[in-house]
Amino acid sequence: MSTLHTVNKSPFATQALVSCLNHAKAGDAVLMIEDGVYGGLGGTGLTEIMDEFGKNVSLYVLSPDLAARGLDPKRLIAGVEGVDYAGFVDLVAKHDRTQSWL
Amino acid sequence: MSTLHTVNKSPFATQALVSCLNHAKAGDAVLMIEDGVYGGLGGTGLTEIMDEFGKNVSLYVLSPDLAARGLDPKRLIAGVEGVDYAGFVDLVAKHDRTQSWL
Amino acid sequence: MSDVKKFLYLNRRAPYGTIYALESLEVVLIGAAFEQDVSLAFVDDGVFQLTKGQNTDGIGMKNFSPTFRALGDYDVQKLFVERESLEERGLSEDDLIEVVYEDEDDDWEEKPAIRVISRAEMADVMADADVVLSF
Amino acid sequence: MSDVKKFLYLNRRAPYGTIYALESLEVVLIGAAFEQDVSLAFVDDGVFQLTKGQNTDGIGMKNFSPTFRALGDYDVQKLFVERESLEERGLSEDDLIEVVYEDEDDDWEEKPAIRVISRAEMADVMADADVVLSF
Amino acid sequence: MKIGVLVSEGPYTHQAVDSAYKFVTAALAAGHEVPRVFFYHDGVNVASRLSVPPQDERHIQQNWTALAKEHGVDLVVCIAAAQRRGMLDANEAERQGKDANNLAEGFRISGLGQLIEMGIQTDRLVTFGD
Amino acid sequence: MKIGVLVSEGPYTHQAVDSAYKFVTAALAAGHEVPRVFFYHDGVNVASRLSVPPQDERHIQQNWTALAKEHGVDLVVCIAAAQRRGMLDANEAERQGKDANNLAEGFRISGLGQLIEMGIQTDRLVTFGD
Repeated sequence: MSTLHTVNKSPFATQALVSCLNHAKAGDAVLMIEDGVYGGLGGTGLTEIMDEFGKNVSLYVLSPDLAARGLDPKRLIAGVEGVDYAGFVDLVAKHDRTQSWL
Repeated sequence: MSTLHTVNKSPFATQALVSCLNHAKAGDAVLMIEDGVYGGLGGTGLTEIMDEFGKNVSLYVLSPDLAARGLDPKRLIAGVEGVDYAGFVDLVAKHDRTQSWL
Repeated sequence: MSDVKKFLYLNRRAPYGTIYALESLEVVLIGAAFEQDVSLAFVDDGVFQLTKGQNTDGIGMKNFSPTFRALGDYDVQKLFVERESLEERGLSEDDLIEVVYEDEDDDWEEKPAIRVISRAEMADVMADADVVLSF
Repeated sequence: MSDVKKFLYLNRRAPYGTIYALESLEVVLIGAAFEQDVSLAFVDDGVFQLTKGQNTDGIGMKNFSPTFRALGDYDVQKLFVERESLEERGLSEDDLIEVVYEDEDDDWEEKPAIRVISRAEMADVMADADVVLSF
Repeated sequence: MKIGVLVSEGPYTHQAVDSAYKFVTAALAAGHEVPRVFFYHDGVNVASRLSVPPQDERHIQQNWTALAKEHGVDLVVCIAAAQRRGMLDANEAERQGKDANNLAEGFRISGLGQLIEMGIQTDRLVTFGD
Repeated sequence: MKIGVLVSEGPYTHQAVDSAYKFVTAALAAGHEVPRVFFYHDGVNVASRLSVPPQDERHIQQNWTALAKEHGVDLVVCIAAAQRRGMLDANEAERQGKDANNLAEGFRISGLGQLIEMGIQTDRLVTFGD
């Protein structure tokens, strides 16, 4: 039993990503979409906390949203994986529930 | 020449209040309205930073918004003043420009 | 899977600044008729929805706080409030309204529906849900 | 007061997740015809509006990034970007698109319209405006 | 697998409804069923047939209407949220004494019970909002 | 003093338009002029005459219409934002080939130039948004 969490807000603008990570359990997945993809960026004040949570939780970004915002996947924190919409659907199917952090 | 800044978001949800305070100049006023009134609450992790900025900047909350949210004015950080909509209008007139931090 | 699903209503936003708190409550009231296992979670600014003494006369909006107190009559028995979210906002359980329900398994005794729990326990509540509706 | 006012367009939000960046740009383009003194400020997530290489093919939305590059043709000469906001997001000036204008006071030489300035300087820009439009 | 979708924000202003559209398209392409999409809060505004976006932008309402027609997805607009925001079908307009209506083909107005029912009858529920 | 007001969010969903209404009322009561309120982004949705809020809630559109009538405030809805979101007057509906319109009395549709003009002609400009 595990949860797919989705986050669609920039972590520089709102607390949604941090709150999500504080409630995610080992084995859960966090998919960053829309403005949420900025959460995957390396070299920011958030990188350390993301590295820490990444040990227990699988971290994903929605690649089309990353590309729209002009961010090269090379900028992503190590361990953050890009998926397309089909991959999003697979993550929804694979986990027992989806929880949106709006 | 001075500015009235308005903030309408909870400081626990978004970065708007902190960003506003980081750009306000001595002699400016910050009016917290709508969900922004939570920024006036004492006894939180934000109290220290508010105390610090309160030395140079006048801090206000919109009282009708505070009452709507069930917050007693006694809970406000020392130095934060309540105003009604008429007081809001006076602040707009008194300062040279109004800048909204949305 | 049994016929009854566990519905979790996740409330993370303050009241009045946006309509989400009010329209979430409308879903809960309608949903109560479906005889599912219903829980409400109040996390982050969502805890502000339950503060005592809300008075909206000055802003021209409807005060929907009393509707929370009526939830017990709709047999909604579980309002989970996160302790850390309260503390970060300088609040305690005393600042919250009372919501009670009558426990049919215990001679219809009135019991509090609001349960202040830790963040870790809140994570367990979330992980136990079949359907999470976020507002 | 002179006939010309200083208009400041304040952009604090990322592109695409919401429409504010696009609709702000629409105001700037219309406003350019009014011959006022126009400045654009990019603060907080607003700096993301100017990143190079935006490609919206995968999300079905229009890429409006090229419109920023056309601002120079509308005689919009001042796009102020806050250095601290860039740094907090792991970005540098190299990550931003180029916007140029032709300086009529300097033999129509092409000059960069984007100026990366400190937070303190940004506060000065804000305090110098007559009208601030926030998006 | 049966996947239900909740859309909580309006068209153009937030990306939510675009994300939902891409997601539903991908789910159908992967062989899943999407029996219903429920529009709540400002999401009800997606259903306006009066929308006239610029020629070079996507037409959000028409895309959903076409999707509903092609794949039989039930597009339900919450009646309470719709009334507040001025989204009416012909019946509702008559009942409320209004002289016009604006609901597009492929959408229907119904109650919040349809959202709960979707939660009960689907295997997954995904929310797109602000 | 002349005060201009920009409203950037729609009715009921965000408090912004309620705050703006209270502010304008207070400004007029204090003897200031509010020559114009400009509705942009989702703010254009305030102008729908099809809105039917619950009986025990404020009627946002009707309150603005009454304010405009009583105090001569010019309520301007941005045409570009309005077209995207399906807010049309009779002329626009005809021009766009739409079979209905929904703009309420007291509001008029015009261009973004009216926002800039408001900025130029007023002493203060106050924005209410999200």
